[in-house]
Amino acid sequence: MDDIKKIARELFTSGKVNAVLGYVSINGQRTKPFLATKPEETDNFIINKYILNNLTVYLTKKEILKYGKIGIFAKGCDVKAIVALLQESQIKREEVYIVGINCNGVCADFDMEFSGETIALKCLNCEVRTPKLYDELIGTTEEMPKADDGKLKMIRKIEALSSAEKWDIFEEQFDKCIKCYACRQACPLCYCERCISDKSVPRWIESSASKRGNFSWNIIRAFHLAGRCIGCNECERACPMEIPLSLLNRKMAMVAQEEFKYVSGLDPNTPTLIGSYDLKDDEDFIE
Amino acid sequence: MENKTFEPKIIAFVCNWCTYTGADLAGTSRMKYEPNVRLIKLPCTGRIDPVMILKAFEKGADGVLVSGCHPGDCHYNAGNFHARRRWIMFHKLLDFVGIDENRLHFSWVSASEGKKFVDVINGFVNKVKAKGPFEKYEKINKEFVING
Amino acid sequence: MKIGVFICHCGENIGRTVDCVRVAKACSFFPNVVHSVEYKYMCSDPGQNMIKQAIKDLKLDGVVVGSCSPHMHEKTFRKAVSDAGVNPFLCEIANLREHVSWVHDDKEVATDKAIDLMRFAVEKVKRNAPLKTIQVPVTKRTLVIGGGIAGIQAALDVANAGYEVVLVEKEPSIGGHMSQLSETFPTLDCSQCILTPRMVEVYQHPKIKLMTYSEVEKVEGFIGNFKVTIRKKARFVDDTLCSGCGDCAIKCPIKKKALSEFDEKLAFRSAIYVPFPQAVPNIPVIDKEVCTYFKNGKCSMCVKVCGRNAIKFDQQDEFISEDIGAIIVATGYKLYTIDKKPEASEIKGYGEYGYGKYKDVVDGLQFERIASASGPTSGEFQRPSDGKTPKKIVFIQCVGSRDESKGFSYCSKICCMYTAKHAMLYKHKVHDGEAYVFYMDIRAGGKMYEEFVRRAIEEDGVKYIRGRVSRIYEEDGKYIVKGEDTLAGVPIQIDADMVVLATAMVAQTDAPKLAQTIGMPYDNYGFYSEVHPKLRPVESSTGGVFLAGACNSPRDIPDSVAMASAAAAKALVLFGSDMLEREPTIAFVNENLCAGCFYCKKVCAYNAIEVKQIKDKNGNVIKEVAFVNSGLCQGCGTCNATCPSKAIELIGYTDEQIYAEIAALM
Amino acid sequence: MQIGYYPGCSLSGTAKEYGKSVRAIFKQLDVELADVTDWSCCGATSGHVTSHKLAMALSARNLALAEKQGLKEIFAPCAACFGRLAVTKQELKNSPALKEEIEGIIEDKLNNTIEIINIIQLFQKIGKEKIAEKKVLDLKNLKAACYYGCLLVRPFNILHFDDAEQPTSFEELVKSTGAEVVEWNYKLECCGAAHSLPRKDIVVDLSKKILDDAMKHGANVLVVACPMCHSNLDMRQKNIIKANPGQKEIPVLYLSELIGLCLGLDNKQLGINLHTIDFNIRLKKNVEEEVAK
Amino acid sequence: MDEKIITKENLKAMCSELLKNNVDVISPLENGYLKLKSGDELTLDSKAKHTKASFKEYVFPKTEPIIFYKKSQSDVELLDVKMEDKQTVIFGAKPCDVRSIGILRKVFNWDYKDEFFNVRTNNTITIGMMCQFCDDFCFCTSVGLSPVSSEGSDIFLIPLDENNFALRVITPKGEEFIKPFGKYLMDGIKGKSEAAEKNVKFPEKVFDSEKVKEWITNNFENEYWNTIGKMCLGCAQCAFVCPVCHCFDIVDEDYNYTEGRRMKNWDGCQFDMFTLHASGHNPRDIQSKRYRQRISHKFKYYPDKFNEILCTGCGRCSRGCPVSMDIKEIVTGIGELANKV
Amino acid sequence: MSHQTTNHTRTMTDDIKDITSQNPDICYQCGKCSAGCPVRNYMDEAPNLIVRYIQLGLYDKAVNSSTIWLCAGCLTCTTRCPKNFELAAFMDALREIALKKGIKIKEKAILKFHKAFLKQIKNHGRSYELGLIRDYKLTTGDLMADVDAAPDMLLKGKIGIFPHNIKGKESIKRIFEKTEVK
Repeated sequence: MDDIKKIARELFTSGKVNAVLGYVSINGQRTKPFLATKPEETDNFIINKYILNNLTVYLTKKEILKYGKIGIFAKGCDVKAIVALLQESQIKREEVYIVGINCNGVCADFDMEFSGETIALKCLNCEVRTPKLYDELIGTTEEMPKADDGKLKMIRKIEALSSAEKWDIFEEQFDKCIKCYACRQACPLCYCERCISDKSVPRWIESSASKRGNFSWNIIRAFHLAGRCIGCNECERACPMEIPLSLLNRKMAMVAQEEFKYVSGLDPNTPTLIGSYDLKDDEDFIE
Repeated sequence: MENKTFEPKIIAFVCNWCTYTGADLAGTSRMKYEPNVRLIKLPCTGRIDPVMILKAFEKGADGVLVSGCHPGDCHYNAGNFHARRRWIMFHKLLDFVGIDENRLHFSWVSASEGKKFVDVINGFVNKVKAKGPFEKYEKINKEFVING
Repeated sequence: MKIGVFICHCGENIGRTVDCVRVAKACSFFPNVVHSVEYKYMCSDPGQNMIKQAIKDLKLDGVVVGSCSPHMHEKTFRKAVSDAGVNPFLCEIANLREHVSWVHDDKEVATDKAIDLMRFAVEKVKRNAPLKTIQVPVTKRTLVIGGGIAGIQAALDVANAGYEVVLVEKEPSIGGHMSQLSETFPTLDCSQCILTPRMVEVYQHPKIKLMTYSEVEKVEGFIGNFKVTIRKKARFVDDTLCSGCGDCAIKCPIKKKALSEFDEKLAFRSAIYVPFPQAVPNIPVIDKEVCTYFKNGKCSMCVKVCGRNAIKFDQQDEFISEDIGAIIVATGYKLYTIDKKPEASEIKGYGEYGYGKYKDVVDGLQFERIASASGPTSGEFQRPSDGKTPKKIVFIQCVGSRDESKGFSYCSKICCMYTAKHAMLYKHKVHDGEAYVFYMDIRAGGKMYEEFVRRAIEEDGVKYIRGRVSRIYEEDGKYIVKGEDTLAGVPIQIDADMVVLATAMVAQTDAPKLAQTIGMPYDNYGFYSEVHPKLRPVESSTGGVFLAGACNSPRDIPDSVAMASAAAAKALVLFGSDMLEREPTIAFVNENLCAGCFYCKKVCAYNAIEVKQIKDKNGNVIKEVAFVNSGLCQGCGTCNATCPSKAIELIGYTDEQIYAEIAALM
Repeated sequence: MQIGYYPGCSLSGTAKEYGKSVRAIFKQLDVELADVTDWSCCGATSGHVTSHKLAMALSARNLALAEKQGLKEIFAPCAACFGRLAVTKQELKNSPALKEEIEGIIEDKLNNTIEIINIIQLFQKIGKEKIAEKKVLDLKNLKAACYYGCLLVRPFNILHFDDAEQPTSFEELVKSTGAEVVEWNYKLECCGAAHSLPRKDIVVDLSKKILDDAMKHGANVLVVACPMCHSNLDMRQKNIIKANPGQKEIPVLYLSELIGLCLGLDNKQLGINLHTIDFNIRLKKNVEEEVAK
Repeated sequence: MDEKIITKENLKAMCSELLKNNVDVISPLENGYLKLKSGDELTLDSKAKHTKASFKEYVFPKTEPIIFYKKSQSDVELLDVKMEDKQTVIFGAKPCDVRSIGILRKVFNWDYKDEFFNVRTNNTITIGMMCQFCDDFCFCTSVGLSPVSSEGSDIFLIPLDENNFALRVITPKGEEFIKPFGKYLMDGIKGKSEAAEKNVKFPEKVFDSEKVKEWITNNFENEYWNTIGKMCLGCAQCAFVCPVCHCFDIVDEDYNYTEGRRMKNWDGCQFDMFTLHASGHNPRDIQSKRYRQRISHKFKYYPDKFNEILCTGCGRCSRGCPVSMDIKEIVTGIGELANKV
Repeated sequence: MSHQTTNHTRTMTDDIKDITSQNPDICYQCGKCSAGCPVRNYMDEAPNLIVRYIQLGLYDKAVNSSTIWLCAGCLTCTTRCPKNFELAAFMDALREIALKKGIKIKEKAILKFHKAFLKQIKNHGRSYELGLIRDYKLTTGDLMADVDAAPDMLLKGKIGIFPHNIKGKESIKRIFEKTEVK
C-alpha cells in the first residue's frame, strides 16, 4: 500500500496536479473518497477491495474544479465515466491526470467479506479491468471470483412478462422513491446545471414523491442515461430506498449494444449514441 | 352508460411538413377517419422529446401517436434520423416498464400520403380500443382526484 | 391576457359538420377568453374586420381563429392581427376544416373535437411570445464547386447574367471527366474539341474567379450569406509567374515513377506536370510524393530550367475566405474501382473478374483513354499488357451497377451508351476485330440513343449477348470469359484479348464529407439529395444550395449541362431580390442552465450551434455553453428535444407551449 | 489447447487417411480433439437435397450434443460437414420460428452459440509459429496446387472465411511447409461432388479439368481439404486416365497429410499408403535430399 | 400503572386486534418501517440494525396535498383536504426514532400550527423499545439519549428474553391505549427489567454538544467546513432518512388544465436549489456551505431556538451516505477542535 | 387491411418462399448463375430458366427438369448472384417439392443414390459405405457400378464391413419420421 501513497505524493511533487482524488480508509476495510490538496494529505490513501466509489462524480463539481488540474485514482469502470465526460465536453483531457487501477473486482458493500458471493455485480463480465484510458497504470489483473449475474437474469425474466406484470413490478419499486435524488447526485454523468426534474416551467416531471411523479422521474432518468450510463451502479448504491435502478440502466445498455453495437465509455472519439445516427437504424417498429 | 363503447383519447405528435400536411390532404380528399386523435403540430419529429409522450399519458391519453417525414425526406435533413434513434431507445424502455407497445405508435406519413394517414389513424384507434382504457396509468393518476 | 376566439363556418364547409355556435359558446368559458364569436367567412374582408375591431374594442392581446388549415390562411390572419396592432405571432389557428369537418360525419363528435382543438390553440397562444420575422440581405455572388462540364456551364450562365462566380476545382485543371473522353455519343463529336473552348471561356471571363487545385474547407452562414473558406493547395509553382511553357515538365528527371491520373494510370507523367496539354490553367503542379527534391532535397532541375523563377518549393496551402450568396454543387462522379477488393466495406468486389489483376481487363474510362487521340496510344487500340492490337474484345455491362451483392442497386444510366460507342469506335478502327457486349437490358432512352445502339449492332456488327459474365481468367495470354446467352439458353465462352468493364458511376469518395461541410443531405449511395425529385430537382433542401450534374445521380453530358443551367437559373432567382425574409422560429440558449454537453451541437444539421465561453470579471473561462447562430438555425428543434435539461428552446414551439397543449387534452 | 471435434462419416470410411492424419498431426501440435459424443451424420448433400428440415435437424442434433458437452467450438475437417453445420447454425439464428420447430424435431434445446471452424481456421488458430517450431522436414520439392473446392469458402455470407473468389489462406498455410504453391485457375471449380456414383461421367469430366489445370500450371501435387474432393480426384483418377489415354498422374494429398509430412510423420502414420495414386516416390526424393544436407 | 409483562404472542395478538379495528400498525421490519398486514409479521427484534429510513413518513409524509384548486374563466376555487381520522400505532420503535416526534412537534407548532402534523401525531400511539444494537455509527449518548430512553414513547418495551417483554406505560395517552388490552398483560417481576437495561451496551459518548455548539457559533468561516464539505455530493439522502430533518417545499401540480393541487414535499438543505433566490443569487452557492448549514442547524440553530439538538444519534445518515461521510466523526472532529481552543 | 386478403390459393412459389425464405421474383434473369455453373452442360435447362419458370408459374417445367437433380450444390451461383438470390437453396427446395409431389424424376440414379445414403443414416445414424453401395446397386440394378474402385477401397479398409451404430440411432429415426423423409 505504500505504493499508493508514494504515487499520490509524487503527483504533487512532480507538479503534475494540484489535487488528488483518492480513497482513504475508515473503520477497517471501509473506504471513502478524499480530495488531497497537499502532499501530506495522501498519507491515508488506500487501494483495496472496498474502493466502491466512482470518484469521477467529483470531476464536474465546481468546488473540486477550482483546484485546477486534478489527479484521480480510477478503476476501469470509473474511467468509462471519464471517457463519457470527455465525449460530452465536460472535462478536458489535459486537466485530468488518470492513475488507472488494474482492477480485480470490488465488494458489493463495505461490511461484507469479498468473495464470489459478494463481488459487486458490475464487476461480473467486466471488459475494462484494465482501464481504457490512463496516464499511468498501477496494479495487475488477476483471476477474479465468479458469481451469478442475478440482475441480468432478472432483466430477462421481466422481459418475458406481460405489460401489466411489468407495470406492477415497476410501480411497486418506483413507489418507494422519496425523491431524494441521491441517484442523480451520485451519478458521474448527471452533471446538468439544472436537472429537468427541478424545472418548474413547465413541470415535465412532478417533484412530489407521488406515484405519478416517481414514475416520470425514474423513466426519464433512465432515458437521459440511455446510451450514456457506464454501469458504475453508484445510483443504485446511493439509493436509500433500495430501488433496483440498474435494471433500467442495464436494460438500456443492452438495447444500445443490440441495436447499435454501442458500448458507452470506451473511446472518447466515438460519436455518442444519442447525437449521432445511422441511415440503417432499426425501423421495423415504425409503420 | 354501460353500452357506450370506449372512445380512447389519443394525442398525436406530428411534424409540420409531412404528417400534418398529409392530414390536410386527407381532409381535402374528404377521406373519413376515426375522430379520437388530437394532433399537436411540431416543426419536426426531431423536436419530439420523449417527456412529451410520457406527459401525454400522464394527462390521460390512452394512446400516443408519433409521426413525421419518411427517412431521407426530412425537411430539416436529419431531424427524423435523430428522432428515430431516440424512439428506438425510448419505446424499448417503455415496453420494459410495462407501457404496452400497442399504446405508442410510430409511423412515417408523408405530405402526399393522405390515405396512409387515414389508415394509420384508424389502425391505431382500433388497436387502442381493443386494449381498452389505460387503467394502469389512470390508477396512479387517481391520487389526484379531489378528495375535498 | 385577453384572448379573442373567432370560429369560421367556411361557408358550409365547417358549419355543415361542426356546430360552430356550440364551439364559440364552449370557448367563451375557457380561462382568459373574453370574446368568442362565429362567422360565415372569417377570411373575407368583413371577417378580418371583425377580428381587427374586436382587438381594438376589447384590447385583445391574443387571437385564436378556428378555420381551415394554417397552411391556407395563417398568413392572412396574422396579417389582420398585425394590422390591428397585435404581434402577428400572437395569433394561432385551429384546423377545423381539413382536420375536423371534412373528415368526420357525426356532428356531435366533430363538434367535440373542434372544441378540443380550440382549447389546444387557446392554451398555446397564452404562452406565445411576440416575435419578429428575420430580414437578411443577399450577397449576389455564386460559388460553383467542381469544374467539370456541369460546373463550367453553371459558372458561365451565372457570370453571363452579370454576377460574380467563384469556381473551385480540386484538380490542377478544370475539364473533369469530359476532358478524358474520346468521342461522345450519339454524335461521335470529339469531346475535347467541344469542351476546350468553354474551358478557355471560363478562364478568361471577367466575372469568374477560377481556383483550381483548391477545395472547399468550410461553409458557414446560410442562404444569401454564406462565408466559404477555400483551401488553395500548394502547387509549388507561382501561378502569377508561370508562363506555361512546359520546360519544367520536359526536363523533370522523374518520368516513370508517377502514373498519370488523367490517363487513368495507363501512362506515366513527370513529378512536375500539367495533367494534359489543353489544361486550364496551363500551370503545372509538383507531386510531392514522387518529387526528388521533396524526398531528399537533391534535385531542383525544374528550378534551373524555369526562366521565370516560378518554382516555389516553400509554397504553403492558402486559405481564402469568400462571401457567397448561392452555392452550386457540381462535384460529379467517379468510377467503381475494380482494382482491388475494398477493405472493410460491404461491397464485395469482383473477385470472379480478378479484382483487376489482369492488365488487359480495363474499365470504361481507361478504354476512353485508349480510344482517345490524345491518349497514351494516340488513339490506336493496343492492349495495355503488350501493346498488341486486340482482335477480340469483350465488353461487360452493369459491373457494379444493378448489383446489390457487389455494388449498387441503381442503374448507372450512361454505360449502355458508352459501351455501344466503345464497341463502335473499336470496330471502326480494327475492321477484322470482334466485339462482344454482355448486357442485361439496353437502356437507350434519349434523343438518337436507340438509333445509335442499333447502328452498332446492325451496321458495325457488334455482337450483343444477353447475360452476365460469371468469370474471367487468364489462360495462355487469352482471357477466358464465361457467360451464358440467356436468350438462346446456351453457355458462351469467349477467349478474348481484352475485356472492358462498364463499371458503375458512383459518388465521389469524399461526397459525404462535402455534404457535411455544407450541411446538405445525401442518399445511401452518397449522391446529393434534391428537395423533390419531380418539382424541385436541382435544389438541395439546404436553402441556397443547388445541384448540377452527376453528383446528384448518374447522368450523361446533355443532362448535366441542362441541370447546370437550371441550377444557375435558381441562383439568379435568388439574386432577384435584395432581402430575404425568414420565420423567427429559431432556437435560443439559457446560458445559466446550459451545462455545455453540446448534444445540441451534435444533432444540429446546420452547424448553427457554436461554443461560447463564459468568463468571469478577470477574464477566466468559467464554463463553455452553447450559442445559437440565429442566421444558421432553421428551427427544427432537434436540439431542444435532445437537451436533457431543456437549456435550449425553440421559439414558437417552446416546452411550455407544447406542455400547455398536452395539458389541454382534458 | 482443446477443441471440439466433429469427424464426420467419411473420416472413418472413404477418407480414413484424412481422419488418421488429422488425429496424428494435431496430437503432434498439442491440440486435444474432443469428439462430439455420439455424433451422427450431418446429412451431407443427400440430406439437404431431399429435405430442408431433415438437413437442419440432423446438424442441429449434433450442435445440441456438442453444447451439452460444454464445447465452445467444433472443428469439422470435412468441408461439407463444416458447411452443413455452419449453415444450420446461421439459418436457425435467422429464424427463431424454424429453430423452435427443429428443436421440437430433435427433442432438444439449442443455444446455438457454438462456433464451427474448418481445418484451415484451426491451423490459423494454432499459428504458423507452432508449425514452424515442430517442423522436421522442408517440403521444398513439392509444387502444390491448393484446391479449395466449393464448400471451404462458400456460402461466403455465412462462413465469412477468406475471400470467396480469390482466397489465399490455403496457400499461405502450405507455404509454411516449405512447399511451393502454384497459381492456377481451378482452385474453386467443382469436382462433381456427390455425383461420383450416379453420374460418374460428370465427375470424370470435371475432375479431369481440375487435374489438367493444376498440372498445366506446374503442380506436382494437389492438396485438398475435403473427402469428397479427394475421392473424386484421387480414386477417380484411374477412371480419368482410362478414359483419356496419355493422361498423366498427379498425387492428391490431404492438407493434414502434407502438414504431417512436414512434421516428420511417415506415410503409414498419415495413411498416405491408402491413396490410389502413389505419392511415395516424391516423398523419398525429398527425404533423401534433406538427409544429404 | 405498574410495569407489566407481555409475551411476544400476546403482542402479536394485540396487533391483530388493532388491525381488525382499522388501526394502522407500523413496525420496523427487514425492509423498513412498514404497515403491518397481520400481527404475525411483527418481529420486535431489539438487536436489529436501524431501518434505512425512520418512521418520519407516517407523521410527516414524503408528499401530501394541502389544498386542491379549480380554475374557472376568471376565478380560482379552493378546496380543503379532508384528513382521514385514523389511529396509528408505531410499534417497537427504537428510542432514537421515538424521540423524533417530540423534536418535530416543536417546529411544527412554533409560529404556525401545522394541522396535518398535529392531527397525525395526536392520532398516533408510539410504543418504543429498548435498543440492543450498536455499531460504529451510533451516538445517541452524545445527544442526550440512550438505548433505554423512553422519552417520547407512550409505552415502552424492554425485552427480557426471547418471548417476554416488560411493558412500561409512560404517558396517560399510553395508559388509555393499553386499557382494552389488559387481558394480555401479566404482572411484572421486580428488578428484571432494570437488570435487562443494565446489560445493554451504550455507545460511547464522543462529543460534548454544548462545546460543539459554542465552537460552531464562533467558527462560521472555519476551514474545517470546507475540508469536510467539499466531498459531499449534495444528494440529501441524509435528510430524507433522518428522523428529525423536516424541511419541505410547496409546489402546485395540475391534474388537467383547470384543476390541480398544492403539495407539501420533503426538501433537503443539501440541494443546490434550496436557497436559490428568485434573483438568481444563492447565499449557499457551494456544497461546503450547504454542509455547514446542515451541521449548524442540527447542533446550533435548532438548539438555540428550541433548546433541543436536532439529532437523535441514530447514525442513519452516515450508514447510507454514498461517499461515506460520517456525521459522528465530523461532529466529534468539531468537539476536538473545540477542546483545542 | 381486410381488403388485401383475397382467396389466395397456395402455389409452389409460396412453398419455395417457405422453405428458402426468399422470393424467386427478385431474380432478374441475368444468367450469371448459368454462366458459372460447372454442370451446366449436362442439364436440360439452364438454371436461370428454372427460376424463370417459377416466376411464370410454369411449375411442371421446373420440377420435371433434370437440372434440379444435376445441381451439385457447389454454391458458385449463390456466391456470384448480383441479387443475393440463393439459387442452390432454391434448387434444394424444388427437389424437396418434386419428391413430395411424387414427380417422375429424370435423374433416377441420383435420387436413388441419395435415398440409399439416407437409408444408412436412418438405420445407423452414420453413413455405412458397404450398405450404401449394396442398396444403391440393388435399386439401380447397375450391379457392375464401380467394380473398378470398390475392391481397392475394401482392401484398404476404406469401406467399413460393418455399420457403426450410434447410441442415439432411435432419435435419428424419429427425426426422419418427423421430417417425413421415407
